[in-house]
Amino acid sequence: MTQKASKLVIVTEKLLLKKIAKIIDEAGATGYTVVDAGGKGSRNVRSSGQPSVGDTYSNVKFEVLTPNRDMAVKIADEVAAQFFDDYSGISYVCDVMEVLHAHSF
Amino acid sequence: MTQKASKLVIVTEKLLLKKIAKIIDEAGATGYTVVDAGGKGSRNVRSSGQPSVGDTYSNVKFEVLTPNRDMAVKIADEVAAQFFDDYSGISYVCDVMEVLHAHSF
Amino acid sequence: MTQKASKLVIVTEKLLLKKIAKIIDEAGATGYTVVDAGGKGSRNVRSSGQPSVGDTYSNVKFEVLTPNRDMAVKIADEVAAQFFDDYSGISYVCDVMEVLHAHSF
Amino acid sequence: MDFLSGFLTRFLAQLQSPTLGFLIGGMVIAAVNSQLQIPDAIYKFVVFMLLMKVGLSGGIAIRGSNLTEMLLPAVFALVTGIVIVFIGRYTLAKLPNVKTVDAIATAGLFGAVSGSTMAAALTLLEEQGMEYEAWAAALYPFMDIPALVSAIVLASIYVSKQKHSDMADESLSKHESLSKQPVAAGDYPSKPEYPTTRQEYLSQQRGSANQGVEIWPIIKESLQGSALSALLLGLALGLLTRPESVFQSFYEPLFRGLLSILMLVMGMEATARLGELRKVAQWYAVYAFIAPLLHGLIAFGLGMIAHVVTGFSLGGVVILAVIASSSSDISGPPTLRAGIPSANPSAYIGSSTAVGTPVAIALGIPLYIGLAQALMGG
Amino acid sequence: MDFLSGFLTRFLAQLQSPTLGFLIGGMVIAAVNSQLQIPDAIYKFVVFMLLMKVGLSGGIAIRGSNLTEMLLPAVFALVTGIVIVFIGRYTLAKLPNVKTVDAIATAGLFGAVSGSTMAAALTLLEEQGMEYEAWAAALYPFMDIPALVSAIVLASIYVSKQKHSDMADESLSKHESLSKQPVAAGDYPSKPEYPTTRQEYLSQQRGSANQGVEIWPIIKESLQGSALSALLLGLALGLLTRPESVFQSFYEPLFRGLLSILMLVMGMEATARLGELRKVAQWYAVYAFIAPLLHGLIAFGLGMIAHVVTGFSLGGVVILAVIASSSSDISGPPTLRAGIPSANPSAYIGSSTAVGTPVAIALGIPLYIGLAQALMGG
Amino acid sequence: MDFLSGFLTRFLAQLQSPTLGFLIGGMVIAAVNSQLQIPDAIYKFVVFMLLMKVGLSGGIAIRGSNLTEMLLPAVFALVTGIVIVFIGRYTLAKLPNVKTVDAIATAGLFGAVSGSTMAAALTLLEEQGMEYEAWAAALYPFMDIPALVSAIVLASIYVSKQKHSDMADESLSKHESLSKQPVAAGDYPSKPEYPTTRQEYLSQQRGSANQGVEIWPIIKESLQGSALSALLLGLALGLLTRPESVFQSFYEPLFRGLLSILMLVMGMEATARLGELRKVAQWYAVYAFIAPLLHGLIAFGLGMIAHVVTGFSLGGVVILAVIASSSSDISGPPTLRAGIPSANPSAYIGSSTAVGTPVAIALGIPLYIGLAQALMGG
Ligand SMILES: Nc1ncnc2c1ncn2[C@@H]1O[C@H](COP(=O)(O)O)[C@@H](O)[C@H]1O
Ligand SMILES: Nc1ncnc2c1ncn2[C@@H]1O[C@H](COP(=O)(O)O)[C@@H](O)[C@H]1O
Ligand SMILES: Nc1ncnc2c1ncn2[C@@H]1O[C@H](COP(=O)(O)O)[C@@H](O)[C@H]1O
Ligand code: NA
Ligand code: NA
Ligand code: NA
Repeated sequence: MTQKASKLVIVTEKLLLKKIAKIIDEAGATGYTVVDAGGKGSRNVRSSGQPSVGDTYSNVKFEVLTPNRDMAVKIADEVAAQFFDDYSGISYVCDVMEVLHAHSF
Repeated sequence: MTQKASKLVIVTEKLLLKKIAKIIDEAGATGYTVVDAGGKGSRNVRSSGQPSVGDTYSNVKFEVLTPNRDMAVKIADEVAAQFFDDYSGISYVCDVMEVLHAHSF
Repeated sequence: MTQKASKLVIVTEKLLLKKIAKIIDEAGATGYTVVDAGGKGSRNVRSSGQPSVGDTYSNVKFEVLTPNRDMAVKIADEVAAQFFDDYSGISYVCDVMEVLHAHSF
Repeated sequence: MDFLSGFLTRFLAQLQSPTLGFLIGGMVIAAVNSQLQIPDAIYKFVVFMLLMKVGLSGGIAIRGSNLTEMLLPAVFALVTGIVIVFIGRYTLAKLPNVKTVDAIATAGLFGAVSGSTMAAALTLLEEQGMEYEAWAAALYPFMDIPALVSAIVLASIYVSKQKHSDMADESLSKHESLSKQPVAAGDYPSKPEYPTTRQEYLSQQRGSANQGVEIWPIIKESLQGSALSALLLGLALGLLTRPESVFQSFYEPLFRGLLSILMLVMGMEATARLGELRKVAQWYAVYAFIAPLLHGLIAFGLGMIAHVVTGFSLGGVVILAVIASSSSDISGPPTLRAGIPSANPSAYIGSSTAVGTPVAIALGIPLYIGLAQALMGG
Repeated sequence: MDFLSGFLTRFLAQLQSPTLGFLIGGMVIAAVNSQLQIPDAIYKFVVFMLLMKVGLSGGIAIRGSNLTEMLLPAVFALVTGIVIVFIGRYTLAKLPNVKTVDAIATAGLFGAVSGSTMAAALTLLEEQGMEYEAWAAALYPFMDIPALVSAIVLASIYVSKQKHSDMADESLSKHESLSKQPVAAGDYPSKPEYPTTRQEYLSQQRGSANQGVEIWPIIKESLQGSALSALLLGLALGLLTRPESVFQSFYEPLFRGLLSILMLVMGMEATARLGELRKVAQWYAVYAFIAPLLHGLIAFGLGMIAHVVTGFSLGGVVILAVIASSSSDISGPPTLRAGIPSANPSAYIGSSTAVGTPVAIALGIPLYIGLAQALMGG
Repeated sequence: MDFLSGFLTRFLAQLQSPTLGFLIGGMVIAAVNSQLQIPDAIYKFVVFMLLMKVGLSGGIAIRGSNLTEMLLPAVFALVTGIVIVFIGRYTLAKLPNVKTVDAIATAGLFGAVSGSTMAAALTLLEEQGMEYEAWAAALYPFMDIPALVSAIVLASIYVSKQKHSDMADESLSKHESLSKQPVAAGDYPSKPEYPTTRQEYLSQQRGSANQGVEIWPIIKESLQGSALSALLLGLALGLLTRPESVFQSFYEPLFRGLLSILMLVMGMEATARLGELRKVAQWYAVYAFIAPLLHGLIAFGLGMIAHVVTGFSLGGVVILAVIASSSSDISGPPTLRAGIPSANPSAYIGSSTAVGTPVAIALGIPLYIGLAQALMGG
């Protein structure tokens, strides 16, 4: 009834939102979920001139359920290759996931 | 010392926030956490007339720690039965979780 | 190529944001990700006088990838010891994580 | 001829009104993919301010006036709201590739009222020096709520009839007792990957859907919506307290400026929703273009009856026509989403936001003002 | 009798003031579950604008004035702030079902000052044409900070005394050396499911809690809070620069309108927090009703001494009474939450927001203005 | 001497202008760690309002004017924008510990324009009663876009040259064919923990990086940025519609006040970004202090040529100098981040926000106004 899946998580700069969404789409994932996030890492680059004294976070966190680990790794590799030399970011995968209900999976 | 738990994740339209919270409460979960989320899926329905040109997300993501997988599935089934015919949404469960500290679990 | 990791999640009152970030830093974690969250638990304390009729959440959710389970537990213990007597909060750990790409891990 | 040329002159002049200019500016700016955003908090606040101002000025002015005058226009508002839904039910819903529930929901949204469009009309009326009854804005709920209620009731009746016939089919084929395979029913897409427990819930739900629709919860939800709440709060404060000082120092002077910002947002939004409209049958675009003008003319006609019978002002007639012409942008969509969950929001929100609202503002308002001025001149 | 009837007439008139109207409107709208929301960004900005305006006008006016006049009222503000906390400590805290730390925190919040309530009073004073010293708003920190500091210090002393006696108990029973089971101590609920390492941290923490309370960090945190920061920034800019142009074109004309919005939010908030108040002992509701009026009268009395001795204006006396009557809504709660972490915020925020603030605005302000007018007339 | 003393007097007077006062106030308030925040939604809206106002007033005024006058100043704006980038490329980039791409990006940001700084200058010009051409604000894009384009082109040429020489090195040493170990190349830090597939992507990317830079996408992105969009939308609405009523009732009266809030944010931001500046070479601080003044003087000189040749007003000369002096705060950073991804944003945003902008506002604007007044007096 339910289906095993991998969950890929990518945390990176908000600026890259649309570009990463495109990579995910093109990799054939059925969808993704994105939330605004703050954070600290080794680079900690704030990529916009937007006031840091304001109240908004400048990272985004993507979560993508993929039917298998390979697709997750493929997306992560593509994102890292295109962006992680120059932008802040981290990606990780969580393997044991079961999709209970979805409109397309 | 710590306790095994399942984590149920439900991503769906913001409009359903209160109704889903009620289902979770009634299923006997000790609590839930909710964040604003954006996303794309197969339906991609925006359920409100709220400007999409604005800066807000129109989904919410619920995370519910449940003492066992059954409660998680029960909540997910109830939510899917009531809403997923007509509303966007996905639900999945992540089994290996250990609750370290909680006021009630 | 990729590296196993634990993911520690802490959901607690927004008021504690900076203090918890400091504990995480001092424990030697390479970073953390934080999102605004709402939620309900057994205490359900709103810690600020900020309008609850407004549209903001009053919790934060931290996610910390740690190279091993011990560091995660150490951070969680420290946070619980310092704050969970007096503040709302929950912490849990998810063991099977693989970091695919990171600037420092 | 004279009438037409006079109307056209006025119409072209209106295109230079800042209200319309900002609307079109917003459409263009979104079309060229500008990064410009009006933050959501500002949008919500602007809407609040406009409806509060409309409410307050109404409330202040009503204080001394004779509200029995309001009776006939209020009845006409109510009638228009219901008639609009039935028109949609028996035109749009009959067109090819149009699903009935989607059509009913769309008609409900077009019957309901947009506070922003009404605010734009009030500004233009003032610019033209055209007088109207202080309580005219209070006609809003009399059209808004009946339209939403009618749409939800019609849709429920339709859906429950559908289910009856589906069930009949099912028991006929006796599939249910023979197989545990879920059966796709009615408009619902089949989703065989769902665990079986789900199906039980679904049947349960279907069973209970046959009962009548409760109307009071729909009315309550409409009144609790942020738009109507702000308007009614303003009306109450205008009636019961003495808010003249704060009204004149704050709500009144900021009105036009805030309206210009709202028009910008609505323009941007219209372009952004165009894609959604494209996903549904083309008939929605046709309906969304014609309906606002037609609805406005119907209301204009009824308003003229009130003009003749009870002396309802021509400015008031224009307002009645504009609220008929407008389609709800704030409270309507969530109410319909909850009330007719099986309807596709892309259909009704797309129709209303991408086409209906721009048409109501850019063509409807000048049309009714032009008509009224021509009648006054005549 | 004359005084009383005059007072009542004025009091009823005040109920029609838009300030109060919006407060009550907000309470009603939240009670009927309206979806209306004032976005958080707007709320924060409104508070900033109001305190900036109060600060700027104070700063501009102070420039030429003799600040030694401020000495006595400032001392009285400070005294009132501390007295309020001690009153709470020896009344509310002694009542049944009231935990001592909760009571101290509540008294601290009631001693601290609400910029919004003060802004409402300044508007009403201006409406009544009652004069007051330009620097009166600068009394705010002189009451606010001492109240918060006193509460935090009192609570720390209490908590550390409790711990001493607990420890004595514990070593008496020698449980600690015999068992690894954690022992619930003091007010802390027992949570045996916590891993053992936690208990070590806890003991560590308890050990260190015995030391004295540092006062400077509390003062610093108060001054850094967004409300006091905005007020002091405004004062400084008013004193040191020439902001008259921007003040008159922006901060001053928007003041009343923004205040009306803030009152709406505070009304909505009062209703929303009622539930929290219900969760704690009923004595909080009693305290929250009586305390604002009592605190205001104490300050009014002290202010009258300054009136007689140094010619402090009656308008100034009203302001002193109002800031005493008010309870902090913006900076106070987080300061107390950090300073007295073991106190239950539902108790103090519920008391203050759901009852204390509405009472201070709706009853307190008219009461003190009425008193002052009666004294002027006399 | 006279000139200097006159300048100094004026300069000290400017320090009391509210514009500067709020800037410094913001710096102080952030330095003392105040919790005061201007919500992001408000910040974005304020920027929109200011640029809309500047655009609208420009558009309204341009209607009747002879735009050929604009030609020479526009050419000078364009030249200044490009010259600034080359100055940075051949001074800052040559300094020790300064990476070339970082320096080019910094110069690009300083060549680009800040709408906020321009708005501050317009206010001060009006306070001083100094006239300027209505279209002067329209010079903005003529300097902004060429500066960003030049910087991105220069950086791309530099990076692709670097890569060529790296590749030559690599093939020389023939490491690639011998080992699967990834090789750290150019400015990129080595990250051996990445899975091998990554390396393939990287090589692919490097291969394609050699091609020429496309200029149109950069121009398009600049024009789509929220700052330029708002300005151009305002200009278009001012030109094509009749927004006088809404301009005079809304955009114009709120301008000064909103500017004061923006200055506050920029001051807070300057302090907050100081830490970032500290992380990069000290030469950035030196550059960020000198460059705005130098750039302004260059533009002032060019502007004087236009003054003599075509009668460009001295007020207009000041505006040209100020936009040269300013560095982009809203649209520039994301454009550069996307266009020169390998440049460190801490270098350019830190330089611009923490030092460049305060210098341009606090020293630059008074300097150019002082110069112009001295020249007028002469
Ligand atoms: N150990 C970690 N745990 C959780 N999130 C992290 C961690 N390290 C980095 N991040 C997230 O990844 C973003 C980019 O990291 P970096 O590229 O190292 O600056 C940070 O802003 C964090 O949000
Ligand atoms: N493969 C996926 N991975 C992560 N989130 C998803 C995925 N598919 C759908 N979602 C989320 O679920 C929501 C509803 O999906 P749907 O009902 O398919 O439109 C989307 O808006 C996404 O936020
Ligand atoms: N069972 C749960 N599942 C997910 N989140 C929870 C759960 N219990 C508590 N939380 C989160 O932890 C916060 C604090 O919980 P508590 O201290 O129990 O009030 C809540 O506001 C929720 O966001
Ligand atoms: Na309508
Ligand atoms: Na007080
Ligand atoms: Na520049």
